[in-house]
Amino acid sequence: MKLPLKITSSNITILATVLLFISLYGTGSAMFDSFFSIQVFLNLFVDNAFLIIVATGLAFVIVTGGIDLSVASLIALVSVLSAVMLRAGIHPFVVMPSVLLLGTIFGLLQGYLICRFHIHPWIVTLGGMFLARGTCFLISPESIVIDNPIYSAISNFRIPMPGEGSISIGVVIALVTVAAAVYISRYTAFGRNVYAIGGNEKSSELMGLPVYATKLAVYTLSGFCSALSGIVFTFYMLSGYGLHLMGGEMDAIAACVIGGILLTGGFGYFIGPMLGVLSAGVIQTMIMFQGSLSSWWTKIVIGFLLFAFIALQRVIVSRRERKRNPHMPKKTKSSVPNIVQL
Amino acid sequence: MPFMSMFPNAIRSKLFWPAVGIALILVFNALFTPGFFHIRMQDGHLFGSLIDILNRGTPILIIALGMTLVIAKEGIDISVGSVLAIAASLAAFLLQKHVPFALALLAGLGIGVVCGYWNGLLVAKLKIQPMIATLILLTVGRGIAQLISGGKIITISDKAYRFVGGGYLFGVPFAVILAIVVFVVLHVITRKTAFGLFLESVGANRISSEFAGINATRIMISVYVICGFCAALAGIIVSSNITGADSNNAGLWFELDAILAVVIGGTSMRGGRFYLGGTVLGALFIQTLTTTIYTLGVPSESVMVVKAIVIILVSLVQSDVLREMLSRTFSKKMEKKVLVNETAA
Amino acid sequence: GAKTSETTTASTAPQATKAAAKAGDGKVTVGFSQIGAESGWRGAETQSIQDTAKADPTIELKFSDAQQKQENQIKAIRSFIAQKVDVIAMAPVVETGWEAVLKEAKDAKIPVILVDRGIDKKNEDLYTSFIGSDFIVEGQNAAKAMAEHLGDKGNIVELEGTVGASAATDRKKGFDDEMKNHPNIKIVKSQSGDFNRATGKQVMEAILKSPEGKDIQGVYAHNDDMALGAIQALEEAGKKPGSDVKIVSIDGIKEAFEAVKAGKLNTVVECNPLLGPQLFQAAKDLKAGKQLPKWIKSNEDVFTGQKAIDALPNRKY
Amino acid sequence: MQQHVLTMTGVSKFFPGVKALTNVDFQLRRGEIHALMGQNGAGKSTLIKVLTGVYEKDHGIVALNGQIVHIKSPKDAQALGISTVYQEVNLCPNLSVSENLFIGRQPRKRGGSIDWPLLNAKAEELMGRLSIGLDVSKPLSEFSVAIQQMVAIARAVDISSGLLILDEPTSSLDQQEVKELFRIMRKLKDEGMAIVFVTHFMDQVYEVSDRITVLRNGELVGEYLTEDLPRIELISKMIGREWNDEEQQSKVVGMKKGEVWVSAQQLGRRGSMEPFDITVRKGEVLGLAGLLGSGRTEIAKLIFGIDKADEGALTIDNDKIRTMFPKKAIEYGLAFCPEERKVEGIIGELTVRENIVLALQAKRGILHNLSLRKQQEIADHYIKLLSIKASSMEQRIDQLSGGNQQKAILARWLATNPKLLILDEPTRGIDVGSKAEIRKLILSLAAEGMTILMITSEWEEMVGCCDRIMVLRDRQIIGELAGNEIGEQRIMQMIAEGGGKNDAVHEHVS
Ligand SMILES: Nc1ncnc2c1ncn2[C@@H]1O[C@H](COP(=O)(O)OP(=O)(O)OP(=O)(O)O)[C@@H](O)[C@H]1O
Ligand SMILES: Nc1ncnc2c1ncn2[C@@H]1O[C@H](COP(=O)(O)OP(=O)(O)OP(=O)(O)O)[C@@H](O)[C@H]1O
Ligand SMILES: [Mg+2]
Ligand SMILES: [Mg+2]
Repeated sequence: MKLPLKITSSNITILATVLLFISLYGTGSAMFDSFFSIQVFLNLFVDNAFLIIVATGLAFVIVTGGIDLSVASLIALVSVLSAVMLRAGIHPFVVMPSVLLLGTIFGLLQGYLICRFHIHPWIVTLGGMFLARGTCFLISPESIVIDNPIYSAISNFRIPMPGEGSISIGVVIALVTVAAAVYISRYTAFGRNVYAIGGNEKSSELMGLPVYATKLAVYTLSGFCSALSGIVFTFYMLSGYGLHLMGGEMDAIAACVIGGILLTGGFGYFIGPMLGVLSAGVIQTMIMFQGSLSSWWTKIVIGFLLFAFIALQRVIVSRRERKRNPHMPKKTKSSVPNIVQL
Repeated sequence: MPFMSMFPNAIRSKLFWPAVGIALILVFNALFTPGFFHIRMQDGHLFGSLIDILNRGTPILIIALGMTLVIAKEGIDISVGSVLAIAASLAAFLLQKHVPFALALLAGLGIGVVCGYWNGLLVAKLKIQPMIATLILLTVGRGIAQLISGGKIITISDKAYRFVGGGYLFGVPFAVILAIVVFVVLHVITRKTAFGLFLESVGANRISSEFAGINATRIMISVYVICGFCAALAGIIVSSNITGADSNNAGLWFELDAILAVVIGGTSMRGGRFYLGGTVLGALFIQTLTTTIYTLGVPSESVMVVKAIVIILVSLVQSDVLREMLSRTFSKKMEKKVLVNETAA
Repeated sequence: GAKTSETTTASTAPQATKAAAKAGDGKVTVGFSQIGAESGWRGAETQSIQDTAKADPTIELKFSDAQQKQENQIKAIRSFIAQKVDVIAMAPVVETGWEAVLKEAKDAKIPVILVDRGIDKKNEDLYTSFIGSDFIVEGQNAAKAMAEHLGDKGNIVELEGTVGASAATDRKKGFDDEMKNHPNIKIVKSQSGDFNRATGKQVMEAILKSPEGKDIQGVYAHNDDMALGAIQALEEAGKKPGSDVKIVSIDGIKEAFEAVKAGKLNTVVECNPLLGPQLFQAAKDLKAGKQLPKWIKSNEDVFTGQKAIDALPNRKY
Repeated sequence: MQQHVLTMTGVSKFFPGVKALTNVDFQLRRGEIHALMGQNGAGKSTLIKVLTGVYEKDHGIVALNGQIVHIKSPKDAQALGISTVYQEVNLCPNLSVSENLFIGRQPRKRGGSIDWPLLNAKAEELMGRLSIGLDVSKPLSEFSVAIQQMVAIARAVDISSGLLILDEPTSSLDQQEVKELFRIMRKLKDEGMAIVFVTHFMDQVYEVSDRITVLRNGELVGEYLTEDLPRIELISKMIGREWNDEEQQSKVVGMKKGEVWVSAQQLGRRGSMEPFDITVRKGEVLGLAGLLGSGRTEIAKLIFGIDKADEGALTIDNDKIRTMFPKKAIEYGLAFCPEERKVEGIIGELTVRENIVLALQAKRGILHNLSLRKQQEIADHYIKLLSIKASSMEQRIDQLSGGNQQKAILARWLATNPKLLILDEPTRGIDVGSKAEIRKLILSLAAEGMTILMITSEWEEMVGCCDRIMVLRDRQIIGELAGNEIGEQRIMQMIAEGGGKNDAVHEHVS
C-alpha cells in the first residue's frame, strides 16, 4: 500500500491543518491553566461528535462538486421526530432505525431532484433545509424533552480513557464513521467514482462511470449521515427542537474546507472534515477559556482566527506549490535516438 | 407576448418562468385575497399590496442584483447580510453623533465598498474559496455591526435619511426608484461597456480569459465591490425604512433569499451567463410569495414549508429536463397522430 | 446592596469550597454562558452583568457567548467545569436538553444559577436558583392591559416572536389563556415577526391589507421592536396607533417608553434585563454557604400612560 | 455480411440549426482499421458520439454483430465492448494516471477492496507497453496533453474487446508516439479487433488504415479501400471539389533582414525554463522546434507574460519590459494562440462572436465597447475568412467541432491586428484543406509584414513556413537554423546530438 507519506499538493492542506491545530492547542495550553488536559482534548470530540459525522457525510457530496445545505436542518428534524416518537411511547430501537431511514430517504429525494432534473444542488438542498426546519415547527414549535431511560443511559454512558478522561458513545460512532469514510473513499469503486465525478463529471460520464447512480448515492449518503448525526446529537442534547443547530450547515462546510476539501470538487481526504471540526473546536475552546470577550468581540475574534487559519493554510500550501518543480520531463529520453533513426 | 418579444431568445426563456411564477401567485391572490390588487392614493402616495411588494422587495432586489454579478463570476457572497448591518449601523451611528446626512450616507456606502474589496481580495488574491472567504465576513461583520451600535438598535431621526427608504417621490416609494436606478446603472455597466463580456468570460473560463488579455483579478474584485456596495445601499434602505439600525437582525438570512432570486432568475451557480432582468423577476417572485404568505395569514409554523415547496416547484418548472420530458411525451402523441393520418390517407 | 456584603463574603469564603481553595485569593469566579446578542434587550443584560463584574474586584467573570446555539452553551459549561469556576450561571437558550451537562456540573460540585430563562421542570434539582421573570405572567399582564384598553371587546392582531423561542411560546400562552376570560376580544391574526422591527413592520403591512386586517382595534406584540415596526406600518396605512389601534408590547426598551410618551403605544409590560447585581449577589451568597430561594424574581412592572412617561428619564437601555 | 462487426444505417443527428449527420451509413469489419475522414465539422465526432451513446440519434439503426442495439450511454457502449478515445482528452485530471487507466474496473483484493499496489503495477505495465515510463501514481494534471492523450489511448486499448474508436488520437503526439500507437493498433487488428480511426494527417491514414469512409457536411460521400483511393482524390472527396498540390503555396526562400523587434535577454523562470536569449526580426517567420516538453510553450508564455519571468528582461521595440502581462503584450501588438484550446483557448459558454472579439475588446479596454454591429462585422469577416463552420455566430463555441474551435481562436487573435503573432500548434486538429489555407494565411500575413513565432510538431509545416528556426531541447535553446539549412533531417539531428552536454542540466532542472 502506497500511503501518501510524501508531501503532495493533495495532502498539504491536511498537513497544514494538523500543524496549525497543534500550534493552536499549544498556544491555548500556554495561555490558560487546565487547557492542556486530556479531558479538554477529549471534549473536543465529545462536544463535536455529531459535527464530525455530518461533515464527513457532507464531504462526499462536496467531493463530487455538489453541496448539501439541508444537513443541519435534517439533524434538527431527526431530533424532533425522535423526541415525538419517544414521547408517544415507541421503543428507542424502533425510533433509531426509522429516523435513519427517514434521513436516507430525504437525501435520496434531494439527490433525485438534483440528478434527474439537473437542478442546482444549492437550490434543492436550500428547499430541503426550509422543508426540514418547517416540518420541525409543524410538529412542535417548542422544544421537547427526552426522558426515555434508554436514551438517557446512552447519553450518560462514558467510556473511560487512559489518563482521567472519558468519551461518549457519540465519539465512538463518529470515529467509526470517519474510518468507514476513509475506507470507502479509498478502497471502493464508489469512493473513486466520487473523486472522478468531482474531477470532471463529463469525462466520468464518457469513461462509462455510473455518474447518475453515484451522485444519487452521495446525496443519499449525506442524508444518512445527517440522520446518524441527528441520533448522536439527540443523545447529546436529550431534546428535540426545531431551532437546534441553526446555521450548522455552515459549520459543517467550513469544517470540510479547513480539512482540505475543495468546494469545487475532486480533492480532499476524508480524515479532513474531522480535523476541520477539531480545529474550529479548539478556536472555540480558547475563546471560552479566555472568558472576557463580549458577544460581538466573540464573533469578531472567531472570524479572525478562522481567517488567520485559512490564510496561513493558503500560504503554506502555495509556498509548497511554488517550491515544487511544476515541470517534469515528460518523456523518457530513450525516444530521442529513435526519432533520428526515422 | 409582445413584451417578451423585445428580448433575444435566450433571455426570453430565462425571464419566462419566473414571470409565470409571479403571474401564478398573483392569479392565486386575485381569486383568494380580495383587495390584493387594490391601489389607492393615500397621503399623496400610492398604497396597496402591490406597492408593498415592490417596496419590501427592494433590499433583496438590490442585493440580488449585486449577487448576480458575483455568481456570474462563479463566486458567491454569503456576507451580504452582515455587510448590510455594518453599513446601516455605521450610518446610523454617525447620524446619532450629528454627522451631516451626506457624510453618514457616504460612510455607510463606503464601508460596503471596503467590505466588498476585502472579500474580493480574499477570493482573487489569496484564492480562498468564495463561500469560506465570505463566511469570514459573515461572522466578523455581524460582530462589527454590533460593536458599532453597542448591540442596540440605533434610532434614526434624520429626515433626509428617513426619506431614502421611507419617502415617496411622485407617489412612488423612493426606495423603488433607487432599485430601478441600481438596475439601470448595472445594466449600463455590464451591457454598454465590455464589463459584462469580460465578466461572463472570466466566470466561464478564467484561464482562457487571462490568455485573452483580461485582468481576471480586477474583474473578480470589482464584482465583490459592487456586491458590497449593493448590500450597503440595501442596509441604508432597510434601516431608513424602520427608522432604526438593528445590528442584530438586519439582513439576517438575506443571503439565502438573494441567491435564490439570482438562481430563479436563470443565472447559473456555475458562473458565466447572467441575467439581471431575470434576477429582478426572481426577487419580485420571492417577495410576492412572502407578502402573500403574510397576507393570507399562513400559520407561522408552516411558512417555511410553504416556501420550500414553492422553491422546489419553481425550479422543477424551470428545469430543461422536465420540459423536455413533457414535450417528448407530447410530441410522441403528435407523431402517433401524424401516423394515423398518414395511414388514413 | 452588593457593596456592603462584599467584605464579609471575602473574608469568610476562602475554605468554603474546593474551587475556592484552588483560587486562594478570595475571588468568586463566575462562569456565565449567555445565549447571544440577538436583541437590544439581551445586549442590556450582558452589559449589566459585565459592568457589575468589572465594578466589583472580588468577582471574576468568565463570559461566553453561545451565538444562539445550545450546543455552544453545553460546550461553555463543560469548559467552565474544566476551569473549576465557583459558580456557573447561564441564560439557557431552550428549556430542554440540559440534563447531562448539568449533572456533570453537579458531580463537580459547582452550583448552577439560571438567569432570565428557566429549564424543564423535571430537572429542578440540577440547578440552585433561577433569577428572572415569568414570560407567561408577562403575557397575562399584556392581555389584561389590552382588555382594559379595548373595553373588553374588539379585534386584535398578535405579532409573535421567533417561532419556537420560549419567550414567544410563553408570551403567547399567557396571553391566550388570559384572553379566554375576555370572549368578546377576537385574535383575528397571529403571525411571527421574528422579534425584529423590519419583519414586524412587513407583517403588519400585509395584515393591514388582508380582509381581516381592515377592522382591528388592537395589536399585541411579543416585544417592543415588533410593536415599533407595527406602529410605522399603521401610520403609513393612515391609522392612528395608540388611539385607533391600541398597542401593547413586552420588554420595556427606552424607545417603547418614548412611543408611549408620543401617544403611539399604550402599554409596556416590563421584562427587566438588568440582572447583573442580583446574579452576583446570589453567587456570593452561595459561596458564603447561604441557602438561596429557588426563584429570585426580578423587579418588574407594567407601564401605562403617565406612569411610563414618568419612568422614561430613568430608563437605561 | 457476418464479418461486419458494426453496421450503422440511415443515422441522422440534428442539433438546433445544424444537421450534423444526415442519413449516414457506416460499416466496420472485423480485423480492420477504418479511417473516418472529413473536414472540420463534417460530423466525424458526432457519428462516434451517436454510436457510443453520448448523443441520442434522431434516426437510424445501429447493429452490432448483426443484432440491433440501443446504446443509451457510454456505459452501455463499454458493456458492449466498444471503447473510445474522444477527441477532447476525457479523463479526470485530479486522479492519478493509474486510476484514470483503471477506474471503473479496479483490481480487487479478496475482501473486495481496491488493490492499490496491483493497480499501480498493472498501470505501469500498461504504460510500459506503450513505451512510456512515468510515475503512474502522480495526478494526471501534472502531465502534458500528449501524455494525457497516451493515457486515454492506453485505457481504451486495455478496455476494448472487439471495437476500438480513436477520434484524433494523434493530434498532440509526436512521431515516436504515433509509431508506437500504430504498432499497437496493428497488433490489435491482427487479433481481430475492429478499429475506427479519425485523423487529419494524410500520411497516417495511408500508413495504417485499410479502408476509408468519407463524410462531408454530415453526409456520407462513400466508403473506399485505402489502396484504391489516391491521396489527391481523397482530399477532393473530403472538400467536395478538385484539389491540386499547387495550392500548397510555399514560402519565399531567403532570410528576411528586418530589424530586431522583440528580444529576450536571459529571460527565464526557475523550475520551468532555463534563461534564454532570443531575437525576433520584423516580418520573419520564426519557428521553435523541439520535442514535446522541450520548453517551446514556456518560451511563448514568458514572452506573452502569462508566466512571469523571474530573471532576465524582454525588449520590444526598444522598450525594456521588466514584468510582462497579457494585456500589456497585446498593447505592444503581441498575440498568442495557445495550444490547449479547451482550457486556455475557448470560453465554452460564450458564443462564437464573443469568443472572436474578446481579445480585441481586451485590447481596447473596458470602456471602449465594440457595438454589437461592429462585433458582428468582425465575427462575420473572420468566419468567412477562415471558413469557420458554425450554424450562426451566436452558436456556443463549445458546440463547434474541434477544428473550428481552433480556427475561432485564431480569428480572435487576427482580429487584434497583431504585429507579432505567436502560434502554438495552430493547425492541431485542422483538416487538410484548412491546414493549407492556414499555412497560406500565415505566409501571406508574413508577406504583409506581420511577424510570426510558430510552434508546431509538424516539422514539414515548420520547414515549409519558417525563415529561421530555433531548436530546443530540455528547456534550453541549443541551436539555430536559417535559410537553406532548414530541413527536417537537420532539426532531428540537432535535437539528437546538440544537447549531449545538457543532460546534466536536465537532471538538475527536474
Ligand atoms: N452539442 C452540439 N450542439 C450543436 N451543434 C453541434 C454540437 N456538437 C456538434 N455540433 C455541430 O455538428 C457539426 C459536426 O461536428 P463534429 O464535431 O462531428 O465535427 P468533426 O467532423 O468531428 O470535426 P473536427 O474534425 O473539427 O473534429 C458541426 O457543425 C458542429 O458545429
Ligand atoms: N510536469 C509538468 N507538470 C505540469 N505541467 C506540465 C508539465 N510539463 C509540461 N507541462 C505543461 O505542458 C505544456 C507543454 O509543455 P512544454 O512547454 O514544456 O512543451 P512544448 O515544448 O511546448 O511541447 P508541446 O507543447 O508540444 O507539448 C505546458 O503548458 C506546460 O505548462
Ligand atoms: Mg471531431
Ligand atoms: Mg507546447
